[in-house]
Amino acid sequence: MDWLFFFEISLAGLGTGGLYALTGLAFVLIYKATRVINLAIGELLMLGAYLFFGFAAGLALPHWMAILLTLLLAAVVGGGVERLFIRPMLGESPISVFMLTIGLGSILIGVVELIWGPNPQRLPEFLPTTPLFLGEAYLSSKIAAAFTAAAVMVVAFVLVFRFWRGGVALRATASDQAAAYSMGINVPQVFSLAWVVACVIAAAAGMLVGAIGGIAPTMGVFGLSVLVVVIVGGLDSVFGALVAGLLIGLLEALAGAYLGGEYKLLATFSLLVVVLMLRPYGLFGTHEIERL
Amino acid sequence: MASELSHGKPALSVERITLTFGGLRALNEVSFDVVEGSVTSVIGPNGAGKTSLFNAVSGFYKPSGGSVRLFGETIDRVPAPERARLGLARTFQNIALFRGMTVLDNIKLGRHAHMSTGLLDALWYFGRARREELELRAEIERRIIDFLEIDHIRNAAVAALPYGLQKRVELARALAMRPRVLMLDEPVAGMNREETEDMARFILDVKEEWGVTILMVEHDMGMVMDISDHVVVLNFGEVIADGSPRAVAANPRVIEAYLGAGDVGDLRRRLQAGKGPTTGGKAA
Amino acid sequence: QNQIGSAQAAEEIVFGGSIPLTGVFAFAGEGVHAGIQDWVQIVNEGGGIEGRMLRYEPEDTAYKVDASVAAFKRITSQFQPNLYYGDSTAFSKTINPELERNGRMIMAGASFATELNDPDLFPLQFMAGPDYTEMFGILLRHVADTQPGARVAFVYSDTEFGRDPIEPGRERAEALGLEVVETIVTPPGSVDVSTEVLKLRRARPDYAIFHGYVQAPIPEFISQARQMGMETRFMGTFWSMDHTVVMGMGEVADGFMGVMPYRYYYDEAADAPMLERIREMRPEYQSTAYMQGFLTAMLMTEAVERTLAAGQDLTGPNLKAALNSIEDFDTGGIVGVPISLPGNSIPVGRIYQADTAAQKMVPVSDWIRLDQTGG
Amino acid sequence: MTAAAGTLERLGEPATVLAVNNVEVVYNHTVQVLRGLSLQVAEGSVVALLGSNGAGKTTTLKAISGLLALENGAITAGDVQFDGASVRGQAPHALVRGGLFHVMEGRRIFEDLTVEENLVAATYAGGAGRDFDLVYEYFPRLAERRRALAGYLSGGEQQMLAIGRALVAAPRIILLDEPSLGLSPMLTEEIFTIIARINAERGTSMLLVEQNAAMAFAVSSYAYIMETGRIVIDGPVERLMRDQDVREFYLGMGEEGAARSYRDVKHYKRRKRWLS
Amino acid sequence: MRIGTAKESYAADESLFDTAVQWRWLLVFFALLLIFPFIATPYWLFMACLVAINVASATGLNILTGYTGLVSLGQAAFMGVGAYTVAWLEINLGTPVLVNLVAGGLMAGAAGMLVGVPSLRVKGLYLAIATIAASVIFHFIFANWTSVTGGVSGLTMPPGTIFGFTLDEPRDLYWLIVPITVLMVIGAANLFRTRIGRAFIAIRDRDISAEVLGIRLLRFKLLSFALSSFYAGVAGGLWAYFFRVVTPESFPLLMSIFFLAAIIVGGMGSILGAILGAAFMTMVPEVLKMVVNWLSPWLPDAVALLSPVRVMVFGALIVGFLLFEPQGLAEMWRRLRRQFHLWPFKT
Ligand SMILES: Nc1ncnc2c1ncn2[C@@H]1O[C@H](COP(=O)(O)OP(=O)(O)OP(=O)(O)O)[C@@H](O)[C@H]1O
Ligand SMILES: Nc1ncnc2c1ncn2[C@@H]1O[C@H](COP(=O)(O)OP(=O)(O)OP(=O)(O)O)[C@@H](O)[C@H]1O
Ligand SMILES: [Mg+2]
Ligand SMILES: [Mg+2]
Repeated sequence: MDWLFFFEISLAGLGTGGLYALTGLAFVLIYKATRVINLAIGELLMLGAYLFFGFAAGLALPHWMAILLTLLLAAVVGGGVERLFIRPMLGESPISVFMLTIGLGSILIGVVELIWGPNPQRLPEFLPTTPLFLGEAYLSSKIAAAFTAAAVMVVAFVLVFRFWRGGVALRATASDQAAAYSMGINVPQVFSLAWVVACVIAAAAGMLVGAIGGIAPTMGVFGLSVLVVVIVGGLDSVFGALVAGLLIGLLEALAGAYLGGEYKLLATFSLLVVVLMLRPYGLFGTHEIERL
Repeated sequence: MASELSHGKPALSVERITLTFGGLRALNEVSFDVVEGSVTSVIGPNGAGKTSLFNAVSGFYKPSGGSVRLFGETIDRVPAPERARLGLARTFQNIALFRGMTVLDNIKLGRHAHMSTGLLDALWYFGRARREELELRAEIERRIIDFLEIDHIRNAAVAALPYGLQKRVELARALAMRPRVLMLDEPVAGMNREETEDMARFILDVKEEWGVTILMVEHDMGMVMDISDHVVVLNFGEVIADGSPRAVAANPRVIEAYLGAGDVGDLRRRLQAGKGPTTGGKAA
Repeated sequence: QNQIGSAQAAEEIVFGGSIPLTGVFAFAGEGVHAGIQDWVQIVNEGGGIEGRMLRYEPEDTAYKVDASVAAFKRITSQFQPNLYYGDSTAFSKTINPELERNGRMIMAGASFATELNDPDLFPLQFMAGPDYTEMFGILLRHVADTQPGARVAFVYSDTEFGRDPIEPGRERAEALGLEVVETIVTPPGSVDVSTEVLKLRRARPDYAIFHGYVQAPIPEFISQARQMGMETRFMGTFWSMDHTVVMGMGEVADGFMGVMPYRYYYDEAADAPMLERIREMRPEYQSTAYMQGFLTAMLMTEAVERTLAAGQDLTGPNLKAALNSIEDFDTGGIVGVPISLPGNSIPVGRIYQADTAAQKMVPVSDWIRLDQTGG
Repeated sequence: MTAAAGTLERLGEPATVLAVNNVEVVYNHTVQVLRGLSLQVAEGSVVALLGSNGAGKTTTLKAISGLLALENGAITAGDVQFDGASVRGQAPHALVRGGLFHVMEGRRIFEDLTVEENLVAATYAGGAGRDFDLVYEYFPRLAERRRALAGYLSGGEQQMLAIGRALVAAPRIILLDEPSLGLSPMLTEEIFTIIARINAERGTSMLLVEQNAAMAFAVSSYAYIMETGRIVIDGPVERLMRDQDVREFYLGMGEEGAARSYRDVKHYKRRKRWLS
Repeated sequence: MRIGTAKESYAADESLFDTAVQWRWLLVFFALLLIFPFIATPYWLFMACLVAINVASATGLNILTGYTGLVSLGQAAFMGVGAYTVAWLEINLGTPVLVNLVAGGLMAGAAGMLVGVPSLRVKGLYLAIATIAASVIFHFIFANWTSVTGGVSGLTMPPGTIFGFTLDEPRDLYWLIVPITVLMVIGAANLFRTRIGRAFIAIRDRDISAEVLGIRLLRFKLLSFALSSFYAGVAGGLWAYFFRVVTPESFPLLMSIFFLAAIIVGGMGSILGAILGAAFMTMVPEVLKMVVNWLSPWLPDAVALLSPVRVMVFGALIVGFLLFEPQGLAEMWRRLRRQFHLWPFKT
């Protein structure tokens, strides 16, 4: 066994895992507050990447400014989506809302194709490219940077949820909207907030993912892996998204390295099946209370 | 009257049932008999384990000890759906009607376990499936819909019905299950006096005209005391009293744990006198 | 309406197309679309073929087989096309029985799948270039010429497109005395390729050939490999060799090589009047997909011309026979050598290399012609 | 605020905290449920609202607290005034923060939050901050189960939690929808005692919807009885308790004045006078 | 509200179509189906067959998702199982078409049952995602079990023959596909008149109380999965005969999403809904394409320009229906009919 190789592979896997965790966070946030399974998360991520592309490459703004503007615009998009599409669906069945986000994803793809065309593009380099060596082990600096950014954000959110009463408001809203209203919780604001923050996070993830793999209107498929992550972690668990993100990243890397690329998806989805069989609500998800 | 019945054959016997949730012991060696042809009520404070008892009897929860007998046969290994087929029917504390169906379909569903239409019959429909459906329909109309006076809503969607009628539809569905023992979980909760009277009448009629044994959980003491033949009192998962309504109502432990002063007039006088309650907030 | 349609068809020669103008393959579709349009325009401006005008009837397919077939049905029921452009391997295979039954047209498309390069199974189809295996052959020939006994690795995507030439490519490499040290497959749509690069580093190949991608994840691959200090030379096949695609990879693309059956838009070779013409029609850069569409249309109309000249009916077999009769055909410089089409493909190509400083793809080999049967 | 209201009260007629004037409510643009309903709640008083199932009691409360919109219902005519200002156009959460707290039918506690988190959620209504001692003093049982998931509480405990949340919010008026639903006799008494105590000790006004008429009468000073969307009879509790129909249909007393047995009602039916 | 339909008997009340008018319309519809192949162009025949295949599959998904409440994103994969089974049988054994189709359905049904096993514990959207796992795993099998499935390049099969007729063109296949679809739809409609259908709906509305009422949850959930996948399998088999090339990429996740969209747009839990939805969603891209073509004289190169708009419109349709017509096309149809029936007073 080549341990150095194993170590390098694991590092790389954890790197991608960080991005999964970050995107998973955006997903969990929305689910926690609104009980919406947001299948458009991949497309929101793509939109973020394209916005950055538009600012940094199209308008040739300085990178920091492009990043800021991207996050800002993502917030606006998040708020808008919530206001226009999600809020009117209050009280509809989860399946309907779930489908709505699929429709939303399709709309976003169309919009991006209309503006930027269907071809894949490269983002301007804004992450460090000097190689990084941990001992002898190589780690792509981009991945390292992306991982760090992701880790910081995820940890920040774990803390926020532990110590801020807004976390309770979020869960209360998800549990029973009418009752949340009757507690004086500004439900629409909670909704908006969740979507705004989630879209900002997704956009951040999009920039990082785009910096590594380039951007294309189809890059939303990244969301598929994220879906596995949040299911394995538990749909409403921030901590679960973190753990599962890293776990899936690692598993994918190892499967890719030792079995071959065609086994990556198979491995993660098999893990998903196994986890669901053992723990139907993911590793850290809340059990639905079933009483008669 | 109660004493006569207590010598009858038990329709349902609960023997030393124990049920735990994690660390919580919801039922602890609970035993009692439900005499055939009686109305037996289970009362007890909230959280005493009454609904859990129902769930254990109907097979939704698996007790960790003890056994349940239905007409002498033990049914511990019988899964919930099969128990329904054996004649154990029930209603639910929080109405559990199927909101996407009409009243009629909800009632028909009660008969599910007794029907035999298979998949291929169902896909083809004409023939066996149709015959069975039509027979069922006729019987439901004749025996249940007329009896419970719900003919005007038979094609209504249950979700839009007022609470009282929903409870009645639940009863109708339970009756469609061809019950031999009917378990009612708080059948008159949320009803006013008048509606409670209607429900009491249905329950007595079901007992008398259909010969169905009734096991009921209810907090409305007026009704429980009036229509029960036998009362079992649960507290913290244990039977603390078991006997005729009159005996139970006089039992000091029951009064302490469950009934309280039971005198509204007194409460009113106390409050109006502005004395302020002295017992408020006391833990049970 | 139908009557008008058929009346027109008697006059016009219809060129139908199931073109992926949206979806994952849209970038190619757009180029092809423009290329065909331009050639049709050139022919029509020149008075058509024996006085008969060409009429191009494209329809978007979003790169979905059922949509492509639907487009085919609609175009064939409304017009009677003699020429058809299809968008994918699956479509080519699906429509093949229908083509034979219909018997009125020949078809080419965006697919260079090895499977289609079989005149017995696909008698009415062809491709305006080498099939994927032949592309590998050309690349490997070049490698064997420059560095005999070199170690090569194949990196391909886990799709039909990606897997197509891998097995025959391996045989081919061994025949040429090259050592295939690693084959790496990546799942479609994968973003992060760190683990694959690490794997590649262990194999230390002299050359790595990418296949089954357009752009992503090639640049990240190269960039990480460079960071690790790897000296490997990276190569690509047709669909990742477009100028915009390669230059879009940024700095890392410098030195990226690949096989290209056509000249690039900006090639100012003296023997390329047709490129001159294209540049006149479209002052901005046109992709290699454009060249592919353009050349496909050119070959098809050549077949029509030969058929009509021979006084034959425009049937599929006649057209295909005319196509196969093409020998040492001058493409106006789109391909740098005269071409022949004895079977279903044109196994000709050249190795180009990216020069990011000059923002050009520059040839590093001469035109390479594989012998036709050695696919 | 309570103290100020208290002084006002002593100065003369108690002020009206809540006034419902000729309200009509329609669900889904089609089903009319309230048909010109009016009622008042005076500052510091407990007012009962009775009526048979489906009469529209819950709807009335929702119309007041603004939760109607969530169920696709709307006030189509009339007005609700809280503290002199119309509630129409105000968001529900804003009303809550203004001191109007609605304890909804069926408890509606947050099942996957713990008991304590449920109370934390109620701090959004303004009120007492994060000090829940008062709640735990009124309901010691909640203190024992403060870390338990509220979904696993028994019915009575859940009802306590629902009222406990109102206590945290410290509102000026509480709308209580069937607080005794499913509670044991003793707990019912306990809950009503606490309701009376909250009212007495903190001056909180209450509008109480209840099926247990005897209990409701015990704690309130004024009562309204509604049928199919309008008030059919109202008055001070003392007077209503002498009304023959009320005694018969809500208190279950026979004509001769003694409590009637459920065994005897089997085939007995008389129409309510107010419906004829 | 129809005026003047007093039911004479319970049997009349229980029938699918309750008036003579409805029966008449139904007959007209069937007559249209009969003469359609003789008047339609190949394109419309092609579309009709495609619509019919999609209707069959959507009806199956509707049983599972619309009626039983189990969201599945594996419908395309089950179609794939059916298609591969049929293609393999046709190529290797040459068994009769109908046998192959039934085998395809059974195979898919078995696969569906397998996928349904977690449904007892895994609920709601967790289950939906688990079905994605199933489609990933099936895709892997399709792509890598080369000896049976032909690997990534898939299977190319000869046309089916039935009573000596070669099912070559849509014109012939129409007579295979449409009747089978009609039968399957009628079967589904019948199902919901019986105890089995009621049990499905009960599970959708509240599965735990259904159990106490005598419904065996596992059995009926698995039955629903099996039945729905059987429909998908037969539809996949028809698909195979129709396209005659079956590759792993023929049945992508997007196709499963398409079917889910179809039943939502049509109306979940409504037989008519699945029919309307599948037809609508199949035709919309085509109609859009026509619109684009009509526009092309005015908008130069409209095809290339307006194409992304189509992707948007696909999304906008789903979103629009959910926002403005959540009960779907079936409800619109019912409203229309009501108006028609009341106009001026009765028909
Ligand atoms: N599924 C469960 N998981 C954990 N605890 C439970 C569960 N079901 C019931 N309990 C607990 O068991 C105890 C008994 O509950 P049960 O519902 O049987 O009470 P009950 O007597 O019916 O009360 P009520 O009169 O309020 O309906 C309660 O403390 C409750 O919290
Ligand atoms: N969301 C809704 N949509 C349509 N109709 C409704 C809705 N909510 C209530 N209704 C109808 O309005 C009427 C009054 O309902 P409401 O809940 O206000 O009655 P209630 O007096 O509170 O009855 P209960 O004593 O059963 O609680 C009922 O007929 C009910 O069916
Ligand atoms: Mg209970
Ligand atoms: Mg109510």
